[in-house]
Amino acid sequence: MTDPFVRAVEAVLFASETPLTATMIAAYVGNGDVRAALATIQADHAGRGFGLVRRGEHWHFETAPDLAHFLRRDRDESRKLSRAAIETLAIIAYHEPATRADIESIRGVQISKGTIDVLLAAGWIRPAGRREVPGRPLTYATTPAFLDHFGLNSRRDLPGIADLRAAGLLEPIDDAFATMLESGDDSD
Amino acid sequence: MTDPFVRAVEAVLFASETPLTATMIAAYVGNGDVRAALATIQADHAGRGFGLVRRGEHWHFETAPDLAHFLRRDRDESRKLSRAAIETLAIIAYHEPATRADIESIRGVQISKGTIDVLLAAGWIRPAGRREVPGRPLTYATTPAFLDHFGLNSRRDLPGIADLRAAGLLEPIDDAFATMLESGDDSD
Amino acid sequence: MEADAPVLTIELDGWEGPLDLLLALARAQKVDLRRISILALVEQYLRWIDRAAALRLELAADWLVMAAWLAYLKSALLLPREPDMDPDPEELALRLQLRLERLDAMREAGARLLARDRIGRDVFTRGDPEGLHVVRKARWDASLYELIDAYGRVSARTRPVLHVVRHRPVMTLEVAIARVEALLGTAIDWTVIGHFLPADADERFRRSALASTFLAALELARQGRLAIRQDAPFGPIELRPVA
Repeated sequence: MTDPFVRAVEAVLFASETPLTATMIAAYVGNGDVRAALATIQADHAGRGFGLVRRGEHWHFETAPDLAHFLRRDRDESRKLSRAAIETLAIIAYHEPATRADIESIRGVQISKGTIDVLLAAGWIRPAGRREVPGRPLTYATTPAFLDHFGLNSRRDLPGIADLRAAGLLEPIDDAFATMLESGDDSD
Repeated sequence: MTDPFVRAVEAVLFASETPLTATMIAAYVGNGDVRAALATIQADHAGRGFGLVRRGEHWHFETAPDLAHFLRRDRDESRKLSRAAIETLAIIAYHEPATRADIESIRGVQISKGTIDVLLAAGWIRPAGRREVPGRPLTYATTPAFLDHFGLNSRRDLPGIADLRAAGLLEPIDDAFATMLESGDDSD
Repeated sequence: MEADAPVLTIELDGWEGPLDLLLALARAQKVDLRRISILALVEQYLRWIDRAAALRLELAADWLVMAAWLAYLKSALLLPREPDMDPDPEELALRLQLRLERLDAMREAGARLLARDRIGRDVFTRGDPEGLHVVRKARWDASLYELIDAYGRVSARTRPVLHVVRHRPVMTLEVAIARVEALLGTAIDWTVIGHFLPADADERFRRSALASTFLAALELARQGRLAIRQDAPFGPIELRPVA
């Protein structure tokens, strides 16, 4: 069992929301040699996961500085790409290098800065130099990480327009609807 | 110098703002025997001004109870619980899961909405699913924070719970009555 | 028993309902709750209610319901017991006693719970923890299918749309005029317009031919080369050469 006075000083320091001076500690624990107690506590905790630290006249406990990296951890969060992001990525993949204006003209809608940022952060696209036209717009291209993620050996593995059409992926809704109507109407 | 893994566990617990389970600690410190480290830390701090305690599955450092008089702050006493809240909390803790009707049948009065709210807001009780009886009433149970706050290792440590159970005081009156009738008419 | 019954101040706010008062009265008997006298308890409760009534205090319904129930219980307990009395008054008394025991047990438990070393009152956690931090790293997820599906969607949305009108069999007006002129030569009397249409053509071609032939007939009538008649609305249309 530790000395009762040392225990009291230790508890007061532990529970305090702010660093304390020896005088402040004495106000809690009453008569006794606070400085000697502080020295004892400091020695007792040397080499442990946390210790007593002196800053000017104030004392407080803190975790050992060399263990700071344990106090944070990374957490992977799986998140779905937004529709705008996946479309933008697809356009860059099929048309690279592509400028923002290229993407917008193909998508038919403006894209936000955030959409490009998400793809850059995901590591799937990279800036690929400027195009030598007025305004010198930045172009984007896909990265090896992109090929990796989607299991592609090269961009040539992406299905072409003809493949997409054969797979029914190129049919806008009203075209598909019309096809259905015609085939039902006159089967000659 | 303490074992590096023990130091890391100690630092994480010391830095945490909330009690941690062994699994949560492992997420910070990586591979190692967290439980063994916890036991070591607990032993190392025995008899000091503060120590490691286990509450349910959660662990945290707290000051030694016998030092309360050095640390007690009167402002915390202002948050007094109403008698209704204390009894409601006790009923939920000793009977969990308990419905509002369970509480009312023991207390003999209707329970006001505010009483449950106070206990929910304190984080001591939580909704614990519905009971499959007509009306499907919501049940309540205690939380890990309840164990924490009242310094309980588990619900088995609730004061007097074993005696109350043995005396049949935790079963509904109808059940108790049926038991009595079966055991013969020895009503003294 | 009555002599040492405590003087309870009539104070409605003081009791959380009849059961609360009953428990206070029972505890005042200073015996184990399992050995309390239910009759004495009932007496005390009824006396309390009487005093409240004498003081013209407003009593909530549940107090009066309890009073009525206890009055019934009292008379049932005092009367010579009939074996088939339902419900059995002894059982009712026992139930009341069980309820009081349960309320008492929970009140006691609550008090003991609150007397424990509580965080923030008796024991304290660290006052100024550094805190643990979770660094969230987004891991974006998308499949190859989603990628090519997206490209298909974009392409379909913005590809120039080309409208192709499919070939349909039609008879032009010129062809119809030539046919009607030729066939009029062979007809002498009124002839139904259907005779001027090509035989064994498919239905859609016949409908086109009918429209064109009718227009041809109108044109030739305008030129004074044939006459058209229709005896009734929707009746057969007949043509005849003008001599």
